[in-house]
Amino acid sequence: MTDGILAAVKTFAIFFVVINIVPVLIWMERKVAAYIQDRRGPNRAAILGIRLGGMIHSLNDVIKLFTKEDILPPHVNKPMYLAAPMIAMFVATITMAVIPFADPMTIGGKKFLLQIADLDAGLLYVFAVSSLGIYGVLLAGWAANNKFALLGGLRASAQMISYEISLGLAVVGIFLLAGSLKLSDIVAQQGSDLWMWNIIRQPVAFFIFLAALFAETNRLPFDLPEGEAEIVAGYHVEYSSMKFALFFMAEYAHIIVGSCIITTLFFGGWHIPFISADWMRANADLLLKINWAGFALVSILGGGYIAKWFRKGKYGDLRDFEPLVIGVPGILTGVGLLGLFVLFGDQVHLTGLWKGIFIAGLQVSVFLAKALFFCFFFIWVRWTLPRFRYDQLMRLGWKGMLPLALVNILVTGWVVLFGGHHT
Amino acid sequence: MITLNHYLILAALLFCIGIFGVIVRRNILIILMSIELMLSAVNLVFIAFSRYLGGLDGHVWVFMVLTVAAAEAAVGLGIIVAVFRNKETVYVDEVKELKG
Amino acid sequence: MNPILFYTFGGLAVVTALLMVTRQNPIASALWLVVNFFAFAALFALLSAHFIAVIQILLYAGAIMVLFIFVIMLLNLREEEIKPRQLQFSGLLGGGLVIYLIVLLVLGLLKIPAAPFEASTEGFGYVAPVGRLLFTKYLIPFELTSVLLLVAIVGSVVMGKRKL
Amino acid sequence: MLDLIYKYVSPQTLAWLIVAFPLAGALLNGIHSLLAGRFHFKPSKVFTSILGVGLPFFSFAVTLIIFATLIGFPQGQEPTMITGPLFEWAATQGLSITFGLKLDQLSLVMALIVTGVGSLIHLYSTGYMAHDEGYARYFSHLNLFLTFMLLLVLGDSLVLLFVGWEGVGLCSYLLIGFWFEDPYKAYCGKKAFIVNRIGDTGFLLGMFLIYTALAGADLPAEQHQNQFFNFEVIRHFSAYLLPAATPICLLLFLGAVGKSAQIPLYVWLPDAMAGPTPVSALIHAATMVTAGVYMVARLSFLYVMSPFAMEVVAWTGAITALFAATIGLLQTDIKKVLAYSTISQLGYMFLALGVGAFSAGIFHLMTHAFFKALLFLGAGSVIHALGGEQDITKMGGLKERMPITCWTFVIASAAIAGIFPFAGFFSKDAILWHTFHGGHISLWLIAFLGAGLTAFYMFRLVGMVFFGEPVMKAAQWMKVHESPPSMASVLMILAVLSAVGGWIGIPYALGGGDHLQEWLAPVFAKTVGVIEIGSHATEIVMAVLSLLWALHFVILAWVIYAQRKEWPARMAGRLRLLYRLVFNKYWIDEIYNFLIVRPLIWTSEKFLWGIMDVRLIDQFGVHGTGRMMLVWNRLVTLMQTGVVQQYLFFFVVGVILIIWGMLFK
Repeated sequence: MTDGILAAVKTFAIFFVVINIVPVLIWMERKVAAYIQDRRGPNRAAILGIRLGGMIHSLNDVIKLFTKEDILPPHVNKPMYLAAPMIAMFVATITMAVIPFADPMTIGGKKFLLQIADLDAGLLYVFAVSSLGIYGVLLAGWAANNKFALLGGLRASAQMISYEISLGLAVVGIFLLAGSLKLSDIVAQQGSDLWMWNIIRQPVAFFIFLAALFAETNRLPFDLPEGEAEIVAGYHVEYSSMKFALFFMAEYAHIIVGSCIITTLFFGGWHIPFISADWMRANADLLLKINWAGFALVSILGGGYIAKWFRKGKYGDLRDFEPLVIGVPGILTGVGLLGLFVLFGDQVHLTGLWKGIFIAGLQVSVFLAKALFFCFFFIWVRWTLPRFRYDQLMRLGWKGMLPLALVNILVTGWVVLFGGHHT
Repeated sequence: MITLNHYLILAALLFCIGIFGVIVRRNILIILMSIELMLSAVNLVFIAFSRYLGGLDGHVWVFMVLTVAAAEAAVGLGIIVAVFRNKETVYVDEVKELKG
Repeated sequence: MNPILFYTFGGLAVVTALLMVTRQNPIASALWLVVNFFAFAALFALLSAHFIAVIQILLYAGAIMVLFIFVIMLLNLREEEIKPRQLQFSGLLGGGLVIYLIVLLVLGLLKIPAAPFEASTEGFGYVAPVGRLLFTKYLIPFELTSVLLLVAIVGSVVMGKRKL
Repeated sequence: MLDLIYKYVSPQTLAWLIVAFPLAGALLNGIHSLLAGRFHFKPSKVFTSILGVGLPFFSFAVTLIIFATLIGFPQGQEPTMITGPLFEWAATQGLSITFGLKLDQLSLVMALIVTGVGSLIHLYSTGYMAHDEGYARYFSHLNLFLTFMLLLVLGDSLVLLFVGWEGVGLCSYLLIGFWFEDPYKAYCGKKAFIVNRIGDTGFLLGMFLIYTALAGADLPAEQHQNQFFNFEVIRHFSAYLLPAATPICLLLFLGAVGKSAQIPLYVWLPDAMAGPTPVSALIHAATMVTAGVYMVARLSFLYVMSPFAMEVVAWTGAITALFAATIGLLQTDIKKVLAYSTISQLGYMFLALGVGAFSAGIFHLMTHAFFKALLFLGAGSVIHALGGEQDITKMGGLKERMPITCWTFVIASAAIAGIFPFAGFFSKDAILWHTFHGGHISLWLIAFLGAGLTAFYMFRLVGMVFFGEPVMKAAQWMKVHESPPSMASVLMILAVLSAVGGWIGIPYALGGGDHLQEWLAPVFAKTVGVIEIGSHATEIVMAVLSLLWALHFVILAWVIYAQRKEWPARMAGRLRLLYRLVFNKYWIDEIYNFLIVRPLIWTSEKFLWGIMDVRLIDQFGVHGTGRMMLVWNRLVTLMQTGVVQQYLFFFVVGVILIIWGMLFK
């Protein structure tokens, strides 16, 4: 029974994290796009003059989408029209179930996984679920009863079927090396040694996987299902308000999930390069101190940097005080932390549960940092590369990546067979 | 308590529903889907017996069945598309070219 | 072996199967079949066949059914029109026959003494043991399936081409 | 020398080479000939000659090596070499047939004759057939014949013997009908084949009888290993064949009668003269026709178990000897005379076998091979010289134009007539002596009379062909020429053999060592009346008597046909009826024609073809099957509606029935 509750808590926590990263990603997308295009990006929406660099815009969007009129066009196939966005969002988030965020904690002699389910066929589960992602798009396109939507849906399904093969074949090399489909095993096999990470050992697989993942998430340069210049907005052209929001969120959820998977498969998961989990456990106090002091220093310096922006009369209203509102509490926090560190730094000893939580927190942070970098990478690519033509897309998928993935499997197989990497 | 018999009866039910679909429906796609349903019902029997007997051979055979199902779907859909291209129909009672 | 889970998913499987064969709209049929396959996967998982459960979803729900829906969309099929009268009769006959078959089968299966499951061993149904079996005892059938797949690929390509 | 050879090859391999060489020749020449026909080029004569003649000579050389090896065996040790089975040829539950060779004294003597005389005739053929279209085909057939003949004599089982037996029959057919454009010659080939089949039926039945007798007897399996046709096995278990010995021997002898042209199946041999003359010499005089003799000698242990069968063999041989000799008296075709002479001589061999003098029979077989080959080749030389003329009444005085042919022919004739010291004297004398000594006085009388007639018709032939005045026109006379060296040399070699070939069998009575008899003795079963050595005086008297008897006929023939040419016509006029009877060969062919051939053809055409085949088989069998198919087809097509669902419907009905059966049985 406790297991059930624990699983529910974990599920909720992870879902919560994903849902909350989505607005951040949206903000990130806008900002990155703006800087790549040499402009400022969103900076109008504010709460009491606090704009948080435009992050309030995302909040605004959320409120807008929630409160918008929910239109149900008369010509649609109602049950499927309604089901499609739910499927999309559902599928996008459940992949997170098998992603290991940190080393298993041991609480009271009991193992506590920072992962909802450590499936034996975890990697297969990832593919099984990601292959279901097509349904949302396909149904949305079909149920809308609109030729642009249908074209978008067909394009999406063809594209996803095609790239799913490369996606799957790319990682065959990885589980040949790991000897397991369990994601925790794959992470453990990579370890904290940078040279054992799959990005080093399977670079070809990484690039294939990355490209296929772009196609799976329907992101540029593979966003043909929603190519607005050609088919208006593709499969979700008939959707509005929260139903559209679900598609929108699903896309970003996909990005997050994809980043997490890449991190897990190729970048050692929650491992910190050259610092093993055992070492971390042994030197938890030192790490805590470094973090403590570091965080305090960063807070002071960051707060000071932001507070320096304050200039009276810039806007002539509340917005003038924004740097102070953000910067001063930062400085104060930093000073407080530093003071605490000087006073009690020597006396702090992490033990038992606290130690576990600290280590896990550290690992989760590392994991999230890596994942967020890939989220950024997704956005970066989107605003850098142009869109493929449909035939180019298919040629790349079937004639380029698929054979390459097969060759990669072959070479990896040889290496495993003759290189003595048997597990 | 759930015994092997429960699973067998369930599989029999599902299999018969599949048969029903094949016999009654005119749409060849649905017939094909019903066949997939029948195959899955058989798989259920395999798995149930495998669990009952404690060996993994049933799993292997399910694996084979799945392969066959995939091949069948690919070829079957290819045929359907070809037939539709020529006859503009997917209803089996309108495709009787093999009549003796 | 949780009875609640079994009856839930078993019932779901039967209901969705029935819905699948009775829907007029082929897309609806296909979607109900997808749900049905999820129920199957759950039943497999109940029987500790996790690998097969995942494969069931990956292959059936993720690949085969997508193909079906894709084809239905490609052919732009709408709801099936009501059958001609004599076909209705034959459908009725077939339905009766199948119901009779079900009755017979259930009767027959009820006659068999109940066979309870034993506790499953650790690692039962994992990928590695199944894979090991595939590459040792069933190596030749396994390799032959590759031939089957090749034949299927060639066959579908040939049929898909308008002109060779 | 031998050691040097056996350093590199085993005796077994050598034994196989004996058969393999001619086979290679046959295949290569056959392919050569076929390719030539297919791609329209002229077959290379040089290639054909080198292969076709060289390979038989190699085979002969190998046989000689093995012969030398066996001769060198120490005393008391039986010089038998059985090569291990090359492969298992056929295997069933109760029967296993292996492909192996058996080289013992008997088969080796036969192999020497076959390869030796055969090689010489091959050589001769290069001259005789030089201008023929089917040169390559001819040598291919001839080599194939050698292969089968060697298989026949060397095979270690009855089945292998039968293979060779049929194989030589096939080659005989091919070579008799070699000039198949001529319908008569093709007919002759067919006749030989069919008559032989009658005998073969008996042979097969005999084999089956042996199998049933042995397989039904519950013998220890490790001793026979199901190889019921192996000679060793048959010999080892011959006691089990005792109850069936008489039918087996008679049936097998029927085969021998067919193959060796004895009464009543001799009719094919005279017609076999339609083939090229070297073929007649090789197949229809020296080798193939003696296969029956070889077979009976090989199975001597069986024959001695059935006195009745021995009687039959002896009487058949004796009557054939006399009967054929009388026909030979009046023939005018040079080859026909020799053909009947062959039949007659084969009769002598069977007589010898029948009275239990197996080695005497083989001895005569050997000498006969030498002089009869020589006679035929001489006749061939004459025919060659005269441009195809075969009628002896149109010849005469050829001594002048072709001396070598003439004198070698005379030597051969003397040999066959039994003139001392030529080969035939010893062998024929051995037969006569054994017949007499075995107490078969009436047989001896017949044989003695036949021997006289032999001398008569042979010298009639010599006289009419080579002596006296030439009857042909001068222009033609000038064209007659001696044969080319390739032919003449063969004639001379054979003449030497005919002259001295009998010396290895000089009996003790005449101061010889009877080497052949000694050499062959272990192979043969002992007959009931064992010949004692001791009454040398009687033997010498008999020999002198037969010599005088033969000489008397020689001189008679000489006088009549070389000096007084009008006498025969006068004699014919006086004994008109008898003359016509003998001249027309007792109308045997006509009788057969009337009694067997015509009824058979009538039955085939009217009944088997007209009623059985057309009415019954065609109507009910062939067309009936088709009609039945149509009827069924109509019924079955009713079920094929093309609606898959109906099929499944019926399928479900079937399943329901099965479950019903399982539930409520």
